[in-house]
Amino acid sequence: MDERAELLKTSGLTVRFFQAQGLRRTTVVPVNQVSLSIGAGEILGLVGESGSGKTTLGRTLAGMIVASQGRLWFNGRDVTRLGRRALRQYWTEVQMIFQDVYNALNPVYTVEQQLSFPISRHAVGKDPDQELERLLHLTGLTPSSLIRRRLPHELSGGQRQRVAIVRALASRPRLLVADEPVSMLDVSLRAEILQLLADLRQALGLSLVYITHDLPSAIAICDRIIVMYGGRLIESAPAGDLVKTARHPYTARLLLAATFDAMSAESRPKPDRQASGSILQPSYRGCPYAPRCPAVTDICVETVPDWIHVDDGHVVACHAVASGRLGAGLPAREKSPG
Amino acid sequence: MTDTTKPVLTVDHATVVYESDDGLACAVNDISFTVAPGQILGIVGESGCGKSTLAYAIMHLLPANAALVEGKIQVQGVNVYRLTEDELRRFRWQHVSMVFQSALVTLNPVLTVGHQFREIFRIHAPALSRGAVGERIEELLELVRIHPQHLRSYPHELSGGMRQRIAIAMAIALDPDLVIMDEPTTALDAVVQREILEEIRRIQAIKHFAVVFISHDLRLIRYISSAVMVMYAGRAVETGSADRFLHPAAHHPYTRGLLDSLPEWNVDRFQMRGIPGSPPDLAHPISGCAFRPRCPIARSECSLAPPTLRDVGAGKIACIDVQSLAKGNEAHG
Amino acid sequence: MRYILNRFGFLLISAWAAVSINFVLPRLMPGNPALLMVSRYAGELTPRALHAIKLQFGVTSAPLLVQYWHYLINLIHGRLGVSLTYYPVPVSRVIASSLPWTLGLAGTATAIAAIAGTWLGIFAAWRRNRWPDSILTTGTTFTGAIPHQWFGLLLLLGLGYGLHWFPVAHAYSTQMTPQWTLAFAENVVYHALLPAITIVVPGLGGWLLHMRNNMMQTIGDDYIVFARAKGVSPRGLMLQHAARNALLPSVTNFAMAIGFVVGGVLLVEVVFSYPGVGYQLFTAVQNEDYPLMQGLFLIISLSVLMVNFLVDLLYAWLDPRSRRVGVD
Amino acid sequence: MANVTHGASAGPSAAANPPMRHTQLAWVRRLGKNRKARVGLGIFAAFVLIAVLAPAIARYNPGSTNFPPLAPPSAQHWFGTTGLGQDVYAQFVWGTRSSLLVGFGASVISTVLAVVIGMYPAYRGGWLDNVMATFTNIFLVIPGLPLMIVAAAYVHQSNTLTLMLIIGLTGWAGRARVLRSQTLTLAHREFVWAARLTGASDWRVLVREILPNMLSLFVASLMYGILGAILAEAGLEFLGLGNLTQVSWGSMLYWASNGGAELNGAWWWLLPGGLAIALFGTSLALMNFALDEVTNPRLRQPASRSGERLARAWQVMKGDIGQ
Repeated sequence: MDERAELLKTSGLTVRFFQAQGLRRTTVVPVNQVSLSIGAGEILGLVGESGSGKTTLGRTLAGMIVASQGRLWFNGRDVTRLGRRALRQYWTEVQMIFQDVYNALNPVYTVEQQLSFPISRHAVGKDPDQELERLLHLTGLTPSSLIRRRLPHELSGGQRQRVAIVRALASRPRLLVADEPVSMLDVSLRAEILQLLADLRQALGLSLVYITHDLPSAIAICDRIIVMYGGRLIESAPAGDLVKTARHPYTARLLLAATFDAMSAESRPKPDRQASGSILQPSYRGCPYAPRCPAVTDICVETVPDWIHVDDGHVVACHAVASGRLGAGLPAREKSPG
Repeated sequence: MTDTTKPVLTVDHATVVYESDDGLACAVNDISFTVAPGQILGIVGESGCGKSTLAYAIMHLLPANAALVEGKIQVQGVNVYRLTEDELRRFRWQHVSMVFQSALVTLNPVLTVGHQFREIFRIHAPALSRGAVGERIEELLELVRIHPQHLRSYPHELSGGMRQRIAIAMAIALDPDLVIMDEPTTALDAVVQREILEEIRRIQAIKHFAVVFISHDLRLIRYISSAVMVMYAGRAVETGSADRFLHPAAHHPYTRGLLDSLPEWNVDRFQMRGIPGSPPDLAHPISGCAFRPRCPIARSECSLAPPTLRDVGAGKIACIDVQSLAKGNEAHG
Repeated sequence: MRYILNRFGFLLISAWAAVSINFVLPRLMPGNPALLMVSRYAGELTPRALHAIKLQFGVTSAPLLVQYWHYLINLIHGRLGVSLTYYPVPVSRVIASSLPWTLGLAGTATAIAAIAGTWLGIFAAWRRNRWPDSILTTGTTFTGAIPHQWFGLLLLLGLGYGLHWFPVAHAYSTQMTPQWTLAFAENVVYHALLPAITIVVPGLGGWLLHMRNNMMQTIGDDYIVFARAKGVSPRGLMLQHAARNALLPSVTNFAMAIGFVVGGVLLVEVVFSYPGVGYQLFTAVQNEDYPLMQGLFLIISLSVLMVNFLVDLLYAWLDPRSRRVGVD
Repeated sequence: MANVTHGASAGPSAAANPPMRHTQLAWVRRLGKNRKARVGLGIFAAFVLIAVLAPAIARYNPGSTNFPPLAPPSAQHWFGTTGLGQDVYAQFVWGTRSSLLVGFGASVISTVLAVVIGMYPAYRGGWLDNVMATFTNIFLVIPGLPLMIVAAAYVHQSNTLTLMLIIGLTGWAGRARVLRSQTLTLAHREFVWAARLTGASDWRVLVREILPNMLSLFVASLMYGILGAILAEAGLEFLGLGNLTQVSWGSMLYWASNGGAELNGAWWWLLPGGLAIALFGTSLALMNFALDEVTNPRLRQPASRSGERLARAWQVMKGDIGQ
């Protein structure tokens, strides 16, 4: 579709955590063999439920977590095994927007104090005050003279997130990783923050990774969407295509849940009868969705499915699709909401 | 047994204030409504609009820094604020129970699920034998499709969806007339959220209890409810049947904004819009209509007095300009 | 299992640390006090005993590592040297005769303080911000700051020498001989009462305030509201639902509390001439009996480490959640 | 550094020293209204005043043995005299000075250690944190007073400085653990990560982002340090391991006990030293308690409803906003 220059690329990225629970100690793999790339100026959606590893993946991309395995290239440079100093340089090139807007700002500083350091540090050769003013206006934080003096607890959730966005923009990043940036905000405020992020791409030529469990919002603002389940990527497609021709049973399920359409019996997943987490263990060998997949067969629990190219820029990892048991165009849409 | 004509829940001019470091705030302001037996009433609004406070007020479970200062709340004709502490303990759960936002924080982390389940019967049906209680619990778990083996589990060993199913089973353990559900699916993922909603609908169809379903998400509300109340800054700004929110109708500007905020299917994309401005600050109320700073059709008269609910077709709207809202909508077709 | 091994590993490491501190301290101090001691006892001790002490305190030309090695070997065989005060009784024998007294006194008094304090803490939280709570919290804020030795002396002055209600020293009457009879047991308990009160009263406050604040923290949790909605009685809420959760931080607090307890017990033993390890430590300090002092320090430390190890296991058993997460 | 130049209200000086200016440190203001804090601070200030003014208010030389021994309190000797004929009041006043000195000194030493060993490694994480956490836990479980006793016994006659060092160097572990766990929770807060991602150095993040958010804990740590140090000093003095040539609350108890004050019923000799420790300790504990109360809203929740009061307040408010 579009030929963007590649900004970030990973290959076989894997993160392992250990977990000591009670008297047992277990290892989990929240990010498992992830290979993806992000183009310059692209908005990539990373969609999955909690526990799918999307947050861990996002933080690994931002350099906050060091991968246990695999490679991560940013702008052609391998950043997987950077030293502390070089890592700090990388941090300023990639910025995070966090989900928890109540912890996103230091509670003891005013907006201006929060922002003065990153701005004066990165606005080389510019008047930091003008730069601050410019960014406040860019993110719709007006009247800026009033906002500057506010403490975080005097701001609304939406305003806090905007301040966090200004702080991220201050270091002039190439890539913004937004981890559920609106899920703690009211429905009525979400659209504007998302729109702001989308607009910033246009205005500043940023790349954006939008991490969410809310598929519709990802479809609304992303160029391309990657669906994640159990630490693995399972489907990747241009946002428009995904809606029409979702192939993976889990993606189809996500779409159904989002549209409030009636559910057919065959696409209904098995309820989660066991505590989640077993699919995250290193000993698990099969497709992560197999325990809940309505189209599960023997092979699904034995081997991880390979990527299948189904369309232009659309790939899926599913045994059922590979064997032709699941066709395209699933599910049939009956009515549109709203 | 249950009188099908008398309402299960009557909320009559209820006003709840609470005290915080910022001062006094009125979280529920002069709200009245009734819920008929077997009816599902959805209450929708942004965070801080007072919808959860209202739920806690109905349960007579307000925290110590909050109180119902005006009005009356009756469940099955009984004023819950006239009961003694002891009577109230027996009345709650027997007649009105509640499902909270997240079962992870409402189930005691150091007691097993079974222990917390049996406790209900130990308190409300002490005469029931241990075996009979066990059977009853298994029946309930069957209903929410949880294997009885999980009675031995601790809450943290179960997934979010399972915990919420268990919370629902606990809520209907004594066959209450009314179940308050305060954002019961908000903490869950889209897929699980959808499953739980269907579960609630299915069980409600079997058991016929009335539900007050609270959410910030109008999509859920109109999916599950038969009637809807929209709250803003502690007040009801619109009420009506769920149909009104699915099909073109006259709406309060705030409701209109909420409807517009839902991701909307358009050609091959979802589209989203929002309501500009910030949610109201209950500790620093403004005069007149609380929505006017964000309202596209606000006029100077809006600051005079808060508008009251007035009839508009099948619903009620609290807006100074009800007539033109109704007309405007007719013009829209 | 892994957790037990982990805690056991920590027990070993900390025991090794205590042992090493014991080795390093006399060699670290300026002016070599051990040398002074050796010269002072030169006439009184046999040359062999003197040589052993020289070895023990590093007054030799042997390399430090060799000294350390010999020190460890001696420890493993339970050879802690010979007490100078009770010469020629070995240190291990002195400890063996005094340790039971301390364990008995400190164990009972601590258990009473912990249990009573915790219960009072629950009670204060239940009646929070009313007069019983105010009295308990302000009262124990004061008692918690009382130095043990002072309180012991006051009790002695008033109830011992003044009113003659209680014996003023020792663990049992000097005219009795230790034996397994009821009369002797009574006598022991009678002698232990004042020391025990002296340990319990200042210790109570810490447990009470800690439990009270934990309870208050817990009472705000959602599951308490949920349990209340279910119809759990106020009493059940406090005891079944809140107290159990609030108890967990109290258990972890034990590691910090026990240091205070041990310090208090030592001072109380000195005040009441109670023949436990604390009193022996005091005697050793006064007589500059370094071998005894070191042996006592080691045994006190190891006992505390052991208790902490057991408390850790108790915690893991009490809290089904206790978990840690990290990058592998 | 920040170099923001505009407007009168927010010049560079304000940016350099921000926290105290703003309402987020509301706990400082709420502390002023808290009764426990006021009482605690009052007692505390009184003791500090006594320590500072000791030469002016002591009336007699504390070491002078020129007075009749074991005299009960009188107009000449407010607190009576010791078995050696010293003025107990003079001893109390001068003892306050040296006890507070040891308390503050040792607390500063141990708090610095607690911060360095507890906070920095926790923020850095990795092997350094593992090693330091284990080190802290070891020090935590090795009983403090016996360790101090052994150390002090080797030192022989301690002076004030060695006493401070012995107490300070052995008494940091508990607070290091508390500071560590708080640092751990803060270090993974979003705003701390955000600051790191903007390129702030480790020390900048620690000092500017984390420390201001645990100021109350830091103050509490300092106060616990003082209380612990004074009790430890009293313990060591009581065992004859302190600096017995200098009068302090602890040495007063030592001499009272050695001189048989309890035997002779000389309560006036016994009372002041211990009571001073208990009162001073209470003042610290009260301030700490108040600090807990104002920083943790859950400790302020009342047991009973305040329905009627709220109803009255509501009527007033309704009148105000004209509804």
